[in-house]
Amino acid sequence: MSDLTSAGTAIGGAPVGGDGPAPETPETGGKDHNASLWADARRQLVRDPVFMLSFLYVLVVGSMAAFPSLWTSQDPRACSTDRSRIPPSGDHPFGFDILGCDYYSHAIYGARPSMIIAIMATGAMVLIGGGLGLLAGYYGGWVDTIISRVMDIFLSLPFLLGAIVFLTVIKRQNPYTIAMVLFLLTWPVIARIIRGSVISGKDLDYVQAARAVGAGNGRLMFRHILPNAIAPMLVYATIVLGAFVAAEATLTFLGVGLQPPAQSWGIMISVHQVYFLEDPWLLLFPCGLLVGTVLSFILMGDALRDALDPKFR
Amino acid sequence: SGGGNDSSDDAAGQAGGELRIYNAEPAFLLPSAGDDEPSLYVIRQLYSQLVKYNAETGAPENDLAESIESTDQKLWTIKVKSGYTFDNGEPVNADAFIRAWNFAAYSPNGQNNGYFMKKIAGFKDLQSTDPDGDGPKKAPEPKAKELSGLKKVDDLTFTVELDTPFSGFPTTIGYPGFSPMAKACVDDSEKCNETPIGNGRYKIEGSWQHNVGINLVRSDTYKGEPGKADKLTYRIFADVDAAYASFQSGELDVMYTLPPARYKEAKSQYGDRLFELAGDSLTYVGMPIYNDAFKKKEIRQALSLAIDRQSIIDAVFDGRQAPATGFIAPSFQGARENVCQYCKKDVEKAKALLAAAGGWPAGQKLTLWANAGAGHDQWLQAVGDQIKAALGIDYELKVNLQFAQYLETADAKKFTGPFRLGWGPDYPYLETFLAPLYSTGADSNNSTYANPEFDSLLTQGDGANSIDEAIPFYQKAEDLILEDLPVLPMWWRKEAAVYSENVDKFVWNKVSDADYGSISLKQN
Amino acid sequence: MGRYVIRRLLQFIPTVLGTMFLLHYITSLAIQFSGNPVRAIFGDRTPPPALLAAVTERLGYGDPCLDQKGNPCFGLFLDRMQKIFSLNPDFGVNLRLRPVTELVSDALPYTLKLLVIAILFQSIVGIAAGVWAGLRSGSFADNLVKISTVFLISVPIFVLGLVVREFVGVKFGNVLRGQEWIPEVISRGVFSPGFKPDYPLASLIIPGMVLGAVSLATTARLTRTSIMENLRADYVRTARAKGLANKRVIGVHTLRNSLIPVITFIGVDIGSSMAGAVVTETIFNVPGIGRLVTLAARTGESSVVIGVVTMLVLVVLIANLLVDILYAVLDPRIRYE
Amino acid sequence: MSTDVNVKMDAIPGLDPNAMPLQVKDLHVEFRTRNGIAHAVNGVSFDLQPGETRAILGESGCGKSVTAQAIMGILDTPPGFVTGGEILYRGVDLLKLPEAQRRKVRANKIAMIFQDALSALNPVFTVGFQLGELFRKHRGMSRKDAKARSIELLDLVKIPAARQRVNEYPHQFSGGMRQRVMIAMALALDPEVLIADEPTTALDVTVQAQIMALLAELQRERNMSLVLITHDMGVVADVADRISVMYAGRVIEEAPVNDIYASPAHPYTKGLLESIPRLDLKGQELSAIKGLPPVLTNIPRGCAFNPRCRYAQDVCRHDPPVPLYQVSSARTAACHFWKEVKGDE
Amino acid sequence: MSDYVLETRDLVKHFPLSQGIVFKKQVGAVRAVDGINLQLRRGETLGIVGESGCGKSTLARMLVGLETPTSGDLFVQGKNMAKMGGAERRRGRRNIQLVMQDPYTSLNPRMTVGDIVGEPFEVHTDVLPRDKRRARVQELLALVGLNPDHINRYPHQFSGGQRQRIGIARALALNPEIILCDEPVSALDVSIQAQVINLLEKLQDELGLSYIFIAHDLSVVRHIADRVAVMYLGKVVEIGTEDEIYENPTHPYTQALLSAVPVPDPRLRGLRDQIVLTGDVPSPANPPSGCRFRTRCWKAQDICAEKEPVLEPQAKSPHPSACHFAEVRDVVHAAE
Ligand SMILES: Nc1ncnc2c1ncn2[C@@H]1O[C@H](COP(=O)(O)OP(=O)(O)OP(=O)(O)O)[C@@H](O)[C@H]1O
Ligand SMILES: Nc1ncnc2c1ncn2[C@@H]1O[C@H](COP(=O)(O)OP(=O)(O)OP(=O)(O)O)[C@@H](O)[C@H]1O
Ligand SMILES: [Mg+2]
Ligand SMILES: [Mg+2]
Repeated sequence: MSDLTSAGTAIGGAPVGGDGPAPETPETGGKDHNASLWADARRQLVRDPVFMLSFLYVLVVGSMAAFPSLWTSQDPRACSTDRSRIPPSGDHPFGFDILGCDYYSHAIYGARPSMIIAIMATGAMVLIGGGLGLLAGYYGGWVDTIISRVMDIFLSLPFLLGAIVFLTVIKRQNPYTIAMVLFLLTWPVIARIIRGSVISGKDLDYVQAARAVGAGNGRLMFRHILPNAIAPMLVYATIVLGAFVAAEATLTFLGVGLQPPAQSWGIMISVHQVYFLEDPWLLLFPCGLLVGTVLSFILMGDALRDALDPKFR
Repeated sequence: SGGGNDSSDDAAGQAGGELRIYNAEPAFLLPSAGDDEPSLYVIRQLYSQLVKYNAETGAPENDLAESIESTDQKLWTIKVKSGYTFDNGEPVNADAFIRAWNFAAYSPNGQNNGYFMKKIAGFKDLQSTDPDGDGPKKAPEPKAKELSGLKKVDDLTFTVELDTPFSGFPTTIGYPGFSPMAKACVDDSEKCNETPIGNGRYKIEGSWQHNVGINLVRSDTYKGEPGKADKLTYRIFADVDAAYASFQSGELDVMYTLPPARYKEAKSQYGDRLFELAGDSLTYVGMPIYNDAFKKKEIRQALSLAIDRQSIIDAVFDGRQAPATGFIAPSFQGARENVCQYCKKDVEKAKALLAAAGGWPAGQKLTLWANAGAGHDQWLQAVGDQIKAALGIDYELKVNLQFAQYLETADAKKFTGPFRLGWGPDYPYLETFLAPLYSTGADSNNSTYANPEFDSLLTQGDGANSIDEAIPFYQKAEDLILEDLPVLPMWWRKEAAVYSENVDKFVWNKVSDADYGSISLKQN
Repeated sequence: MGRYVIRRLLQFIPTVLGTMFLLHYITSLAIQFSGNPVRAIFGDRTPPPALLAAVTERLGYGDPCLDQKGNPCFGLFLDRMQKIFSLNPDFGVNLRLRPVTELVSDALPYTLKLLVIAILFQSIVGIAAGVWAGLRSGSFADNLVKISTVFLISVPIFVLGLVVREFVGVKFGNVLRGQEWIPEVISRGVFSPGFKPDYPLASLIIPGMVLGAVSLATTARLTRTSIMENLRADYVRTARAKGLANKRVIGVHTLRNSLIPVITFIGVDIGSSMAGAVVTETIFNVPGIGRLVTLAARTGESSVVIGVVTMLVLVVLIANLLVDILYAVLDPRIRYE
Repeated sequence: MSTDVNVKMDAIPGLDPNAMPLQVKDLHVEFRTRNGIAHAVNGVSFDLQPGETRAILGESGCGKSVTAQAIMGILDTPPGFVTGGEILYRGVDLLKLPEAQRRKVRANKIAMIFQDALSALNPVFTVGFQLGELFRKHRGMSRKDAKARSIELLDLVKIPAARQRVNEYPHQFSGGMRQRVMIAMALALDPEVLIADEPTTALDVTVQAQIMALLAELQRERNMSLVLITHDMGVVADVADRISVMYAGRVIEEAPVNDIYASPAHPYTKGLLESIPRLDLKGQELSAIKGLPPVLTNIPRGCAFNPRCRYAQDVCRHDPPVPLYQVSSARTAACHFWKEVKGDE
Repeated sequence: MSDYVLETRDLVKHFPLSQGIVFKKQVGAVRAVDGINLQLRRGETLGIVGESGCGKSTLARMLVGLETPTSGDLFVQGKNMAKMGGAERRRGRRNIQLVMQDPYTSLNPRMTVGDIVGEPFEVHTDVLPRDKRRARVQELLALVGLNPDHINRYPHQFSGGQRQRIGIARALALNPEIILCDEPVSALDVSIQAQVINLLEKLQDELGLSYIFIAHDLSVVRHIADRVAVMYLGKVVEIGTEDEIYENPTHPYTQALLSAVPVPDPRLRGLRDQIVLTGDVPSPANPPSGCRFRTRCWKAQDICAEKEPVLEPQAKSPHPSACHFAEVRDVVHAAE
């Protein structure tokens, strides 16, 4: 009798050479690592200083958005034109803005709309865009045709132009409408990514195996196909999150974004950009915060991509 | 061409050279249609009118007109100087004016400046009326094609009959909307808009390059005082900041305005070459008197008293505005200083007035309105902050309507709170600051102020025999609104222009602003 | 191949029509909910109603369906389509009575020039940087490219544009302009703070570079990964085994395969570059499409918005088609499908 | 035009035409990965006579391909590094040659065929281009001549309608045809040594037979030496002269072909032979090698095979069987108990 | 009637090839499986061999319900699957389970072994109450020779051979009578392959399973199969007991196939009767007329192009062989 049961115990870490894939299907090698993908990725990310720094920064910004009062006790709306554009000092580390409002507390409170917009738009994009992509990829046929054509239509609208048109029509520029417009114009990208992964995923052997066992569509989609598509989506979502933070500022600059007296980094930047030669700090502080956030998200996405991609190990 | 090298070095400077001018994209170059600043800046060089304004005093002087006379301020007889022609050789005569004014007034032509003809008798008959009021597919033809008030006497003489007497009429017709137009121009107005056929000191070279530039050259056929520079080159910018960058790079000779945020810098950098003049454009905060909350004049007075205009001007505009102390531009004949007792910040008095009026409804926010994208939100926010600080009334801004919708809201009287608007004079006559804005039912009376006493004072002023006689009536009318405050006057724009080292003598007309044709360049 | 192109072209039709309808509906909604855009041309002066009505009629905003909130105005849409797809395409006029086709034909050349510069800049510099970094993964060069590109991506383009205009166009330009020996094309053309009619191409170089900057970063990053992946490909190993020089192994056998995804990206990116032109054109005063459409959207000139965006969408789609064809040229596996 | 024109091998100092075409001595290769150092090749030695066929046998991951790549000098560096040993071509250590000279040896003197012909051919160039490139870069031929030669080559490897097919792309060929193209490419410059890395693994048996027959024919015609890498005991039995069996990056047995099949001297070789289903054993349980191949980052101490070996004793767990035991004049084996293994039939 | 646990009658699968710009029209079909009649007896192993692309996997996929047949019938224990109602069909399907080729790709990397093996119970909830499932999964793991304590491990923590055991355990979960193995060992190393084959044989003995065993490797098939069917281009060309096929092949294709199998014995070198076929397998979208093998056949005559030979015993073939000139030829033992 063969002594097979003992074999399992001999295995510790991830097997390397001996367990390599069959010669006919070399590309499946990466799959080896998939299950522990997240565990592995986490381990690698924790060791990655760039990721940890970015993560920390995002945490800080996140807490500004969630609990601004932790960071400042000043009321950002207590303004007096007498203090217009007074440079930074000890009590007021960012100085005063053009209307004589405390710039530091404005920056703290300004984090919230930026984050709300970015998170809501990304969330909607992931849920709805992802969902449509899943349907299109999974069912194919006319479902795919319809969803793909609609995707084409939204994709062919250049992003900023589309945003300008939509927002000038909507008129009510608050974080929610802006998030909605950003979502409307970008969902096809995620839908495409998911659709692609689903199409390549639905013919994977293990999906077929589950189908052979009799698993239904829901089970196949949510248990087997989707989890595999999540990694590329997550990577993209992080990067998009950063892009949305920046987009809020650009829309404000173009005059279709948030409007004062709302507070956001975009407003801070676009209101004060004209003073950047005279009082550069008025531009530097919000820009620094913004660029830091975008940078952090992008770097996080990058690190995530590297960590999740077996090719880069 | 047009060499001035042989002539002596006179005080007005030498002729010659190319003047590079900042401009925004004009709406129209047709004098009957162009009513915005960028259009007027070009049209004034392309067309000359019956009357021009003295650069220093702003007083009207005959230009194309030989004489403008009336005995009753209602029927005016105008004689045109002979010998003037359009660029295409057509004569500038009585017909040229009648033709132009009819063209402007006939509503199916859709000319913006038709509005200026409305004092002329018969104007109503040129307007198509909509019988059922909700717009059938095609508006019916107006009753008449020509203004009954315009009559040709002879080749160079015509009469203008007004609906009601108006003493300021000769002053108004210096406005470019009253320019004469060539027959060829009226026949094909679209082409004339692209390649104007003018009668002024300059004529167009090529045609209008939209969004890029407009090139003018001195007209050889112009019989009046010729322009100084050989060429006027308008460079078109969509963004003042971008234009200022070009100016700083030496690509422009004149900018008639400055980006607000660069004023201080320009002042220190260009010194003398920064030209400043108290202007005559009013920014005001209108009061929706149709809204219950604003019916009491004490409320309006209290709001006005809560605002420190100078401090806002310093913070937001770098001091580039002059606080309003009355309703008539200080530079206008008949304007008085410091007549507005509610235009200075006085928190105590404001509180007292508010209390007297029964206070502000608790919990209700004051909604401040402005149109989007024009940079009004900053100062409006400061106004709100000050009201909040002084009177404890919290505010919100409603600044997301595009201009069209904003104006429709104004027309429909749907503002729920103070609203920002502006007013620029149509002609250098103080009536322009009163009648259109505050007389009962006037077109631009957005606050729906109605005061019969005010109206009758205006009528008396309009019918007076001379300007000097008219002024006291207008001033009395101003006194009424100074007390009632249908709008809170905020400030008068200060004109600030910069010009380059190439400019020898910079000329600014008190009424028609930068006079490019009179600006001379240094010759080397 | 021909089939492939025809199929792609036919696939455009629903997309273009769909996009046009979307825009038509949005702009109709705008008029229905926020009123007649024509009012704005009279400014602070309230026009006599007759005049307003006359102008409205003339500009094509008189359709009664524009008064009914939510009405998709199919009739108006069909009218428009008929005009657009007739022999003399008519996209209507703007509020100043200029035909939209004319507006676009005036503006498009500037935007296209800007785009070409942007794309050239982004491809040449981006691909060069990407190859440089990809060949030396983990080295200083790699990290430099990695970091500088992320940084480029995270700075909002209008901040970048402003800084470039002030410091490169004005400040540095003024230094150059003080220098006699520098040719004017350089000192007054290239280093000008914005578009200049006297140097219609030179003065677009810097704005084009700003426009290309963001995509440049992505191009560089994409090239880098692509190169890194392809260097490991079996056929690259074959090329080495054939005793070819390193230059050839990389220049011929690696690069062409690596550039396929890059080219796809650049093609797809043309759309967003067009959009980026909105900001760049504003800052550098380029009289192009971006500026045109921004202003039109603000004033609610629906005919302009529809016309311009439709034409842009066409440009984008045609660009995509070209890229697909190029793709097929580069990758024979597609060509013979 | 090219610097590679008219390769003069005599330019390489120390070249001895009488020495063996290929000799590998104690080759070590390691991969420095994030998960640690993988010792892919740990002292591989073998030599090759002119016209000889040397088979290298071993299961997946034992380092066969890496050895071949190290010989060709086309390892992925990083992460792969040759850390020791010599690779002698006619007495010259290739590892010590400057890259430019080494490049001339490739394809000219030592050529290689890869396992997966589809991925080994560049998908974006025609077959003709990829073949012609060799002549153009190494022989300085014109495009036209190179093409003519390419067609000849395709004919040589029995591709029908070579004249048309030379302009086609790899994906337009079937698996067997692609492998023929690879062979043509390897033979283009008349190399003395051909390394074939699992040339038929991806192919059907019928096609495999075609390819093996072709290779044998070409080898015979040109008196070429062949290194045949495979894991198929059957293929080897048909063509090899000598066999090296590899396990965990080492050659654990080296012998003439008949001896190995008749009496393996290493328990691994023996296990391999026994696990092949055989006619005479039909109905019986197959004898399997228990356990798993080692992880290369963590090779067991002593003899790498000891955890799976039924002959293993304490000595196997401590002392690696180095140097190899001389089993007979022409045979070596890396087993302390080779005698027992060999005798234990 | 139900001698057979599984029977197919003229099973056909065509994959449509469509063309067209706007409206797709079918211009042809890949005839992946083109009329196959097979019978599987209880407790028997039927081997299926054939070159790549001949339709083996497609056949297997139809048998387990992953693909709907274009035409033809499938009987499971004498009942026609096509005529069954939904619930009954589901129950019928349970009887046939699949072991896939590649153990590296056929297990969801994100599920634990317990989830994978237990998935059939989640899908067919009526089989086993929830609380018993875990114990059953552990039993199954033990049955296939895995440590039941490893139930919470992930597939990547196992070697190829062990993973294939997981796949087998999953197939066994619903107590099927038939297991379809689509090249279950071709992805495994030689040394591991034997372990899996041994396991399959052991399970058949213990559980009385019937196997359909698809493979490239003719020696493996011979080792495990009782009967063997040889497929070529979507058709069975020869079928018989293992002895009949290996010792007395009568179809030229079978002969060529067998002769091409390398024999691990250098002593036989040069002595074997090797038939090297020329040319490639024709495309299944456009198979040759008449006998499909005729383009590569050395015996081909005019009749082969005109008349399609039927699969039945021929004059010189005691077992069914689809060749006009079927004739026994000993290729395996040529030397002896
Ligand atoms: N580029 C690489 N990076 C890291 N490890 C590598 C690399 N190439 C090969 N290896 C490792 O080196 C070891 C030997 O690999 P090699 O390719 O030589 O195996 P092989 O014997 O050819 O197997 P097969 O039969 O599967 O082709 C394996 O463990 C493999 O994982
Ligand atoms: N979904 C499909 N659409 C179109 N053609 C298909 C599809 N699936 C399989 N085919 C074709 O049907 C034929 C038979 O394929 P199948 O996978 O059954 O072959 P096979 O005998 O299993 O081959 P292998 O030994 O390579 O696994 C092939 O030509 C294949 O290209
Ligand atoms: Mg290998
Ligand atoms: Mg198969």
